[in-house]
Amino acid sequence: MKISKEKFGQSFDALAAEYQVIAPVRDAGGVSYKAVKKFSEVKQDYLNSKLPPKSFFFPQHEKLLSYKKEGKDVTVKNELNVEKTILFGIRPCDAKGFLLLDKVFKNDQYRDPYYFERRDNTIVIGVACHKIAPTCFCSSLGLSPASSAGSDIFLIDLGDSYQIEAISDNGKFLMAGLEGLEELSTEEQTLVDTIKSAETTSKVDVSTITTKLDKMFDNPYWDTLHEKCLSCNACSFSCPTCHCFDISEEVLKNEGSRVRTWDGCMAPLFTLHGSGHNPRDQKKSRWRQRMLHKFNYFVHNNGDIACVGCGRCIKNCPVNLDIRQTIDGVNKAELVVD
Amino acid sequence: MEQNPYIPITMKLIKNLCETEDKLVNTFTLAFLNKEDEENFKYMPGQFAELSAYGHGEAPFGIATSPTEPGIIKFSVAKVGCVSNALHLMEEGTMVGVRGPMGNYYPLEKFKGKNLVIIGGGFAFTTLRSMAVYMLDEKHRADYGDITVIYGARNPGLLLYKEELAEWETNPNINLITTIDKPAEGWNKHVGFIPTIVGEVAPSAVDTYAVVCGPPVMIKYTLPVLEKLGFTPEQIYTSLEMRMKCGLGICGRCNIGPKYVCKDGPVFSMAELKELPSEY
Amino acid sequence: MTSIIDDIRKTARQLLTEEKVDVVIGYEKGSLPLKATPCFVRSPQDVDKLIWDETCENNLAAFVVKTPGKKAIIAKGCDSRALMVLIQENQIVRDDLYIIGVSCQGVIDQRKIEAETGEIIGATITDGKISVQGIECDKVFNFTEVKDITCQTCRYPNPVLEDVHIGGSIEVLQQATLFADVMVMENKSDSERKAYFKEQMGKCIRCYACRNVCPMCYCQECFVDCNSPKWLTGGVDSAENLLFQTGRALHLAGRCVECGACSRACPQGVDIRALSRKVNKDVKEMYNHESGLTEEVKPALNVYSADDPEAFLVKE
Amino acid sequence: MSMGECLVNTETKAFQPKIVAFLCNWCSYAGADLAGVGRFQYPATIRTIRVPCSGRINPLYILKAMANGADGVLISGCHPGDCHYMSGNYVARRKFALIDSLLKHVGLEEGRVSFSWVSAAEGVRFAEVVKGVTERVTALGPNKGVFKVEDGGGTND
Repeated sequence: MKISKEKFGQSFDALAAEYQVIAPVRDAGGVSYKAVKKFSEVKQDYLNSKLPPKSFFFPQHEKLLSYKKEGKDVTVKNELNVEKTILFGIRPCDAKGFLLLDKVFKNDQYRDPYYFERRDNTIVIGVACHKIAPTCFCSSLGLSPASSAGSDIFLIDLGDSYQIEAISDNGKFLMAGLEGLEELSTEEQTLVDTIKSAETTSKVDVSTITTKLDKMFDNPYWDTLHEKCLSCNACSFSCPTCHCFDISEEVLKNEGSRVRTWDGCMAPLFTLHGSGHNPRDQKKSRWRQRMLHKFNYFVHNNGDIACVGCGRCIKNCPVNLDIRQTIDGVNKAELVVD
Repeated sequence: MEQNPYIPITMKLIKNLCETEDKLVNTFTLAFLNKEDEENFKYMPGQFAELSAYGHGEAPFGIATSPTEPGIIKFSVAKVGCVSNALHLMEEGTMVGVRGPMGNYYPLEKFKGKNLVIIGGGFAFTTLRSMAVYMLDEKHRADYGDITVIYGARNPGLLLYKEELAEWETNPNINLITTIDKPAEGWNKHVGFIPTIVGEVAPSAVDTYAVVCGPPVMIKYTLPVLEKLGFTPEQIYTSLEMRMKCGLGICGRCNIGPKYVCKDGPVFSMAELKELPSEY
Repeated sequence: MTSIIDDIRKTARQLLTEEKVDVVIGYEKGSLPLKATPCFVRSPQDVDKLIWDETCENNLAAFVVKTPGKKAIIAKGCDSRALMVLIQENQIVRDDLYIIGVSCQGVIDQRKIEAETGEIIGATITDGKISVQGIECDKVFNFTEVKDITCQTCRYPNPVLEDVHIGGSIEVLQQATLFADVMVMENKSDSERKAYFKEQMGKCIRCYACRNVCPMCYCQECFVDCNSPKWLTGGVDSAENLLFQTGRALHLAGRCVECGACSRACPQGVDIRALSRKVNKDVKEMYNHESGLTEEVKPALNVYSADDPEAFLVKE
Repeated sequence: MSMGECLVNTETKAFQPKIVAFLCNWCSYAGADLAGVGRFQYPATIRTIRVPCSGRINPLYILKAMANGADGVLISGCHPGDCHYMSGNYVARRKFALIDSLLKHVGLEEGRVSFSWVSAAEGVRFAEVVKGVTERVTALGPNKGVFKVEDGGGTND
């Protein structure tokens, strides 16, 4: 099915009254996802946002609870407030990132209510990529510039209209309310097929990386890989699947709150014990952790590689430590037999 | 709404007791405010909880009491950081937050019908105390064979739970061996490092499990002694420490390989640890 | 350029072959167009990786403190100033360091190119012309058009401290007014400046790339990581980000060598330089000090004079 | 919190600024003391933090005070030449000049942060300084400055 952008825009504007609608907009130095009221505000032609949209489910800084101390007493208040939201214009890599984060924030014992309250109250409208950046490598990770995994509704831009497809029940529900759905013409169908068959130019081979990494914890490959790394968190903070966080207290006088903030495994303080012992005190072990977590541990725990090939970490690394080269390096590394 | 695992229950600090002569370890006794909280807080020896000192933060500590001691839970905590400092200074009667119980526990089902050797060093004795008390309970004592506790500290003043230890000395249901690193005045029990004493006591490995908790260096030198005595890695358990924040297996810092110490641990057998990278 | 690269490689090969150093810290070609990446060469066979051009944007002095052993480093003017400050502050042992000085024309600011061409797919540099194939369009730039803003006003393109110099030296640009960029900012109204910094700080995600890339930021425990006292929360609002950036700029007062690495490293394009440039201007005007030029002149905040300006005092 | 606070009249609606005063132990703190002993009137707006020397003042003290909602900051040490530690205030003076200039540059209002030298004998002058600082901060109104953390995300520590 397809829908003209005009009709779609009308429905979009109507939905914006009911939902908080987040969409890509142009701002200083790039494209970011921001709350919009009108379809006309939405940036149409963009590669991808500078930062991943994970922050709408997992904000960089969020209050978990607040409290007030009076004498020896304390009253604690849950700070979980959620709005019904539509995330519009999500790229396939980021939508897949949501599916991976779902696996993190829910495990065999716990379910993170802050993440899932937002997740459950959000409809994701994905849009296929038309342009492919040189740092994109999603085709190597089971995705493509037009894969719909993780979206509730998936759109392909056809110029004046969108090819529209409902992926989930939520998507079907929303799509049922849309007016002006039409069938695709033959030419349009051909265009859709072309877009769907597109692949990223940059590729890596991750077919055997998980099993290879099983045997690589003590490999000398890690000895030099990390040297130029600065231990900043530019990669982690711009990654759609990185999810590590810190919990800390913000308090003034007798009132305060407990907040969680993004944290990252690149910082040495991340694992520092109270005793002073630090299991990952070396850059080497932290880089190894980053690779192993994404390409090995995550696979063992959740059945999937925790990388979606969005390329943001490549683009943002101040020293050009390219994860694609690291993957190649792992593939080429000689196993040490002991 | 579903239960929010980030929201602590409120408990009252009813006793803040200094345990050691260096004044670095205090035992906090916390009382449940209502029956409902207590019923929801079902725990087993070896589990831990996140203790909140509101205004300072939250930190994970092993539970030192046994589920056979109703109404309260205790933590013995060394003063090392911002949360533990605040707890040490806290007046009795203050409300604190507790999230938990978290993590796995000592495999008490597996231990049934077996002898136990419990080896502890310094203030890492907390969850071991929990286990010993649990097994000594009249409802459970018959489930286990001989219980030997080997507990050491640098000097007599640093041993935790001194009154309880004195009681165990005369209790026929438990064989307590205490040791200190160097001879001290008035000390007539063992003198020597834990590994040496374990070698001297030489518990039989037949039908026996060993549980070892203590500083890394103690564990490192005790393991070979146990091996020599015939303990297999499957027969040796330990409880690990890691920096933790969420306690739910999400925040990502306490992992050893694919395992999260907060959720999949803190109790591991040596056999399990051998399968994991040595990053702890 | 080619002869400079050959000379760098030759020098590096000689140093490694004669075992004068354990490692040569230099640049190799990066994985992205117009991007060089730091490299650590440990054997003479690998010296051919080393390159030198307008893409060598990192300040390699940042790696010196943490790299053990005897090392050689390729140093531009700003890198050498950073090394000078590090030596003054006793962070590096001069005898363990061999400085291969190279005069620098300036480095490319990729953001300027991408603003016109979109993501860069491919690029070549020949004779001061940069031909870029972009995702939006292709374009040929003159190097001067896309030179990093820091390099445009650079007054020390030639290394101030070196053991060997490679290539020619570069004529220093004579500027009618120093710190013209800061003056533009100063001449704006209070509310304009406030709005500008609020917008800039709003972009910061506190990844600390700026801090970690800075050769002068070597504190064992940075104030942002300190948990007692806790100067900062993990919050990312523009007020706290400004506290971080201002605190950092003040800690760099009289030490910042104006390499601009912080601004180039920022994934969010925050104008971090605007703060340090202001401090540098004040230091120059009030105390006539520029950091890292000679070993003898002590950093501005380590010394004082009886008649230092005190116009800032209250009038009562 | 220190002295002063109990004197704040919460009944009147008039804005009473809170000003954090970092005073050096040897001169300005003694000057404040003298102002008290001599009963020289000055507004009860300052919360004093005694520091060993003005040279001990870290720029972060000032920034953090602003972040945590102080309406103003006053910093005072010995007059140049009178430092108990010989040169602490000379070194501090260089820092202060840079701090003052940078804070204005990033948009903090003039008068929020004040620097002064007050000796142990200058009780009257101390009162004058506090009066002046209070007037200027009162005129500026509550701290909505560039460093004020809006969501109350400050920290006690």
